[in-house]
Amino acid sequence: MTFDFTEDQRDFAAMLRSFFDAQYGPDRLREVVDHGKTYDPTFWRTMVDDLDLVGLTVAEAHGGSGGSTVDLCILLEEYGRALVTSPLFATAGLALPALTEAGDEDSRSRWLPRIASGATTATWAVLGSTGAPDLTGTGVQATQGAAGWTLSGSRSWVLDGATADVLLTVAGTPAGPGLFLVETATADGLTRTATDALDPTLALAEVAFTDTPAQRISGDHAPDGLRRALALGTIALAALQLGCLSGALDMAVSYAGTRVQFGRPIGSFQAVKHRCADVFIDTETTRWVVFHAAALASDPETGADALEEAAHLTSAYAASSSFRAVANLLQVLGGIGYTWEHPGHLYFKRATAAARLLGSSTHHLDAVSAVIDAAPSAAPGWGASA
Amino acid sequence: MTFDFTEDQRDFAAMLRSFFDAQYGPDRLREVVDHGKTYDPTFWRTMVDDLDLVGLTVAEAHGGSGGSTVDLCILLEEYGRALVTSPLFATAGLALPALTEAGDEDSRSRWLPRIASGATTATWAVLGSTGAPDLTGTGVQATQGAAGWTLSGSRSWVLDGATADVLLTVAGTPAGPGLFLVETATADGLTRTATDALDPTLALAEVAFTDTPAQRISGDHAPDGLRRALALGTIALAALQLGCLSGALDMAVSYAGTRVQFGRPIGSFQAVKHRCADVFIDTETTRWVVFHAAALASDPETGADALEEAAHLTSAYAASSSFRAVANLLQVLGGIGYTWEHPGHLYFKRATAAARLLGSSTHHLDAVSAVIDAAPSAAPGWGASA
Amino acid sequence: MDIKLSDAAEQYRARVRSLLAQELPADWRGIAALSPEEREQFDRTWREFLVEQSLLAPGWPSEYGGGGLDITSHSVVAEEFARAGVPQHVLLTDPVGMTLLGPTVLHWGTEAQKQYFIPRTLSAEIRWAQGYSEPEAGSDLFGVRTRAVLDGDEWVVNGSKIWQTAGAHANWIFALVRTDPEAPKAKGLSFLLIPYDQPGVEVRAIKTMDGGAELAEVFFDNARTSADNLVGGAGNGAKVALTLLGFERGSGGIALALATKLELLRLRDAMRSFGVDDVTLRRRLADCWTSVHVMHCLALRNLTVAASGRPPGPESSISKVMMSEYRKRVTELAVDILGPRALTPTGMPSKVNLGPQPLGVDADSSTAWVADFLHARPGTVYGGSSEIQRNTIGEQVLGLPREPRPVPATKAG
Amino acid sequence: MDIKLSDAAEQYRARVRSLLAQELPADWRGIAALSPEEREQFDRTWREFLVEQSLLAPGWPSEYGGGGLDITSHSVVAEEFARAGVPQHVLLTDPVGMTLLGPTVLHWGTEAQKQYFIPRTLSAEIRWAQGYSEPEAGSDLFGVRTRAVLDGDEWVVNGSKIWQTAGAHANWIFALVRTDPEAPKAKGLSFLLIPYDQPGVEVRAIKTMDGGAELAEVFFDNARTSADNLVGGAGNGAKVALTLLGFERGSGGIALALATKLELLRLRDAMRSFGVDDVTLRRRLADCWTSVHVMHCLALRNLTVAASGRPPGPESSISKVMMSEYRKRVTELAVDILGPRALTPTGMPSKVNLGPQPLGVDADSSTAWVADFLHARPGTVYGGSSEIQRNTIGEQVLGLPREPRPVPATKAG
Repeated sequence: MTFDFTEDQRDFAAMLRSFFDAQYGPDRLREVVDHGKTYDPTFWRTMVDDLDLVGLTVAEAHGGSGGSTVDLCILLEEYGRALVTSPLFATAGLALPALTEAGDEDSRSRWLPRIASGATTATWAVLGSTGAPDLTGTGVQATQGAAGWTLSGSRSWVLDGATADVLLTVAGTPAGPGLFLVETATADGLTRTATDALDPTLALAEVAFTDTPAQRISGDHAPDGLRRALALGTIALAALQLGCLSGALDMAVSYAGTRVQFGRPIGSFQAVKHRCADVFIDTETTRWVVFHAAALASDPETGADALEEAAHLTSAYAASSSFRAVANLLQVLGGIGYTWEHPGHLYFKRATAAARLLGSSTHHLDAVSAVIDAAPSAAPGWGASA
Repeated sequence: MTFDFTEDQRDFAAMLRSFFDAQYGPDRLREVVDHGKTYDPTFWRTMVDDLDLVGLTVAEAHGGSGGSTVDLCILLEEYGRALVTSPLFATAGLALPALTEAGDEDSRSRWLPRIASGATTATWAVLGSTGAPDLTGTGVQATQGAAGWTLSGSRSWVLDGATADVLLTVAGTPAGPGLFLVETATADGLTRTATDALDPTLALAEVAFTDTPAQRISGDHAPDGLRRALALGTIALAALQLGCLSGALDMAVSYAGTRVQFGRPIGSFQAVKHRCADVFIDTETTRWVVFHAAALASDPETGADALEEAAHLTSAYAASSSFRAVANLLQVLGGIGYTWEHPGHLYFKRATAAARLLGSSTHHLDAVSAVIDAAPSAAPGWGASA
Repeated sequence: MDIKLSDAAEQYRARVRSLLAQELPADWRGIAALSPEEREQFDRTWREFLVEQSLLAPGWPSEYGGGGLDITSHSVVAEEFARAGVPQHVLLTDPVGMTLLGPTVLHWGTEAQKQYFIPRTLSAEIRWAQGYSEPEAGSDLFGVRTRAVLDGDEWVVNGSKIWQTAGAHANWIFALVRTDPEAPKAKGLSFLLIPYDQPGVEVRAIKTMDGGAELAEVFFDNARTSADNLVGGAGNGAKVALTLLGFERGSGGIALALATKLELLRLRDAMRSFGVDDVTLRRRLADCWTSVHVMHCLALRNLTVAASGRPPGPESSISKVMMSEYRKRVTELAVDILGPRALTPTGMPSKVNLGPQPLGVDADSSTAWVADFLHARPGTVYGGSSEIQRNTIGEQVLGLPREPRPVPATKAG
Repeated sequence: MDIKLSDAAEQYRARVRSLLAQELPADWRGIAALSPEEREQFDRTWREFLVEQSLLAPGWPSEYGGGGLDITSHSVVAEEFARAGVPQHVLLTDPVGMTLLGPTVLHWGTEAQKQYFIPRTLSAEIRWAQGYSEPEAGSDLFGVRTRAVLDGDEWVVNGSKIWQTAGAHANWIFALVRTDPEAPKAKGLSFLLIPYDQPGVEVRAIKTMDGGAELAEVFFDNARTSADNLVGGAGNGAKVALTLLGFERGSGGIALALATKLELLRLRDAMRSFGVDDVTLRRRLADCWTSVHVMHCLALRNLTVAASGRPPGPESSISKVMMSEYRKRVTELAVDILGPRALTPTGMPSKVNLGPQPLGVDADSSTAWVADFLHARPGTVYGGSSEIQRNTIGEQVLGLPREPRPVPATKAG
């Protein structure tokens, strides 16, 4: 048991930190935020070509680096901290797990190399109309015709839905739900509408399918695979939220240590100091919860149930800890934090948005509640609980 | 509109404060708390004979002082602040409203003078088995026989249930619920068992009825009258809770101003100062909420619906504000506050207990929720909402 | 203890209602339901109507164009306007002029100042911005550095002020400035009125986190104003400023509690519209309703104190803390009710930044709810942060000792 | 990043399990299910068993009677004991001896001190009380006033110590005392071992708010102890004390998280037993379950750091704050689940004060839940209040500036 990062992982994190600091500074962030840009293809190529980030967790056989979920979470923490806007999270955090865990061999062979190379961006349209993840294909129906499968229905709140080259979604069929893939450049009957977003660094879209040609890509292991994939996506999202916490912590502490009011740095006032301490507590605890889940996910022996439970616990905690932290950040920053110019509000919006991207914290808490209901009693006989 | 106390009311409050300070100091409190005494009949006579406190709200025609609910709440704030143990709250806060609002003329003429004179103590066994007030007589059945009514069933958590001379409760009859009165000294088939109580200053009992002779005392106006009576009891309880807040505030501020740590009075530390400020906010807001409800209750034009709504709002708020305040009090007091010797824990226990005596705060919140559901929409047409 | 308004006040309420019924169209749904074009036209005629009826500043003495009403009647006006969904203040700068500057000049000003500034504030010839905060002195009200030096019969002002609500719509600013650099911190301040229209004043809009630009920053570079434009006497600025903050409360509390209740009904309607029916959300809504009731009770109490003529105590910090913390709570509830809809706001935009939306905003406009969610955040910072309010309560009300001051000369600790 | 224990540790776990299975009766339901008489008998043989098996102090070097285990195996022992519902510490004074005094003497003591005190602590010939806090110095650890003056080859001690857990059951106390009144605050302290059995020591039980009397106050009136009984060198008391506080964490974290989880299952069973099924309560239970998971993750992390031999950082303040705030939260949930049953506690009494009840307490004992509710309150005060922990994090971890110190000579501000 060594619940710690390896030397390589520390180096990787440090490299990412300095890369994003150097390449994704305030100016580039401003450009995205002020001009509503979705993402910068040049920067995307840098992330993909120079650092091979999108293929981080893709198997080497498929052209990736064969990294673990722990590696992915290290990446996403730093990526989230830098508030980068790009298809990286949708592609590597959502679509890749779906493809890898629930896709059949053919589709994996076909798509993983393209995605790992950065040539193809992807997303997974996962939310149902109530805002909870839809693994039963309620919102989209798939029909098999002479020319193959077509989809009808719609998905809302699709991350990078307007730009992704490949779009995955679960659709219902008479034989049960399956995972389907749509090539957005060529598909007929596909409408993709970019929507205003609370978080200007997350590009969302409405996607409507009208007899849209699609490939059914889920193999036999799909039902379990989809649950695993959703759990992995949820853990990846928590790593993004962790980035938000990490950024908020540094920003709050740095401001509290330098801003002078009443003749003292405000961080010397207990009210401010204790807020900063709370942000630290939230950040540190979230970090080890996220990486605990990532370590579970990186272990092939972990079953789908255990992974799902970890994902729900992690998500429920990260949603509340990150919101507390960004709220504390804004209170520490005072007036300056409410200006558009200052990046503080971006963390606030990110934390708010992330807590809704893969189901609300109530959704996750209710899932935890079901786990508690199913747990055996501790009381009768000590041997039983061993 | 003058939302303020009259000069007389201020004098009354000041008189009560100095009376309780002088007559119910730490020694007498200790005696009750350390030796599990229910109450001191001598002190009871002082309250009744010298100050006429129990008959405060009884009409002058029935031998009382004809005071208003506002007067009663002034009394109960000070009484609660002093943590007095006596049958005053059960008698004047619970039983008198039930008798006055729901009793028929005969029973009022018979019992109000005895109660006002202090000769007879009374209580209202109001909670049903789930802990919510039972106005439908679910837990106790009344049967009319040749010799009159008898009761069967039981009531838990009856304040002063083991000592009260007269016990009121709502019991079910084939024709609907009615209010019944049991004379405890003479009633057959009555079992009264004093129970250990979380709050050592509140004496609770289990009461079991087995064909217990009882008088049906509710008149025709009983259904509405019982709702009014319960609302009045709930407002009275909130005044008791306000006393808890008021006591906690003074205790916290006085300790914070004098206890020195790290070379400074701890009240100079923001963490402690802000806690005290929060206790002040909770106390002041609760005070005006309680007396707003008391003023409504003192106005004969206030309907049962409006009174009930005010009671639910007041109780929901007082439950949370008083718990916040006593929790803050204990944190300000530090180690000394956890000792039996220090009275701080008595406020903590009182706030905890009071929030359960007439239904949980969830019970009251759900009632508020029903009010919101029934409220007309504000949107269409400004004239409609006028 | 009487919580009912007097018969006179209720009769006045009836008068206001019938006045509104006459003036407003039959299909009136609230100011926020108007289209931008309708709104522009409405605002013009509505402000004229208010001035004519002496309802723009109901509490000012009638000799200066006010309504001459006592505070209770003033409160009734505000309440009925909120209930009808019509604005009491029309221009973005009106709240500053009517609730801050006007009362201050009326209380502290010379007769000449009253004669000059009050009618022009009512006519909107002069539109005010507030100038208290500075970039380096946010919560530290008396740490201002903007300096004014008398040069003949004019003050010459250098420095800057920040966080002016509607500051870009104003043409005058009242500013707390340091006129005596030798005096101790709070003693060297004065309250100065400065016109925008001169080369030494520059106004820059501040874009805020919600994407709007209602706030401004004002820079003074040898800006000049007449020596006559100092209010309350040189060195008296701290006292004037504190009175001014006291004016913020009193007459508007009951109307605000009502507006906050109407907002909750809109939130309930939003739940219905979205088909959201969750026990936890319902209880949180009920808890908010409870808080609104608390604020209503506090407002009644504050009105009583104000009507009695007693000076506002630091207890008014309670209302500030309660309301600003409440606005965070209720808007967090709103975005939780929105659920995923909060991610992609759609529908009617919000109409105001500093409080509940007026009547006429669609219940299912996620755009408006999300805007409210963002607008609520700075509430615990501006106008004295929650920390400052708690210090005030702790020290001025409860008498708890202050913190040790840092040793000024050398670096402390 | 590997969150699984090594094969060796898992094999050791299997050994502990089979040892427990052999030792415990087949119908074992947990220590708390025993009657007082059964308990008394069990405790006697169980402590002997633990000493024999070197499981009373698994981490101490075997040369002094410890188990010689690494911290991971030690953690496994604690976890399996919690799972089986058997105590790791038997006497009320054992936690102080095993987790505080023992490690301190082993780390800082002379060979003679180790030889003398360690075996006697294991045999319970010496039973320890902790002597840090004083009536006038609660949170201010280094503000202690109890003084010790060397008189020949003995220290003469005057003053008092307070809040000794199980203090009336001890016969020695280790105390932080001022041995150099001239030195600055923290520099003049020393760590001294003092026997009870002398006229100069008086022990008084403190009755606590739950009605129990587990705490004590110890008074020294010219109490004497050998000059040899000073640990870690004169003037080194602050350093010794801080190391000691560090010993509190590490090996027990995972077991504590497990015990906390078992407590939640008992609370779930209580809901079932009471027929309480409310969505809000269920979600609060789930939220607690989430917190327990957080504490489990933190414990794994702390174990890794401890196993690596790195010194415990002030990050351990996190665990303290989390756990003490959690205990308030979970016990408030428990009394809300009890509803009116909290008013009149009935059923089996609670067995421990400082944490979740061991296995065997009836789920529907409202007496035990209410006791836990009361026991949770001081958690955010003793062992360094939540305020002190947040100061520590703010200043020592985040590097935020300290508060200005009061001017010592005259009354400040």
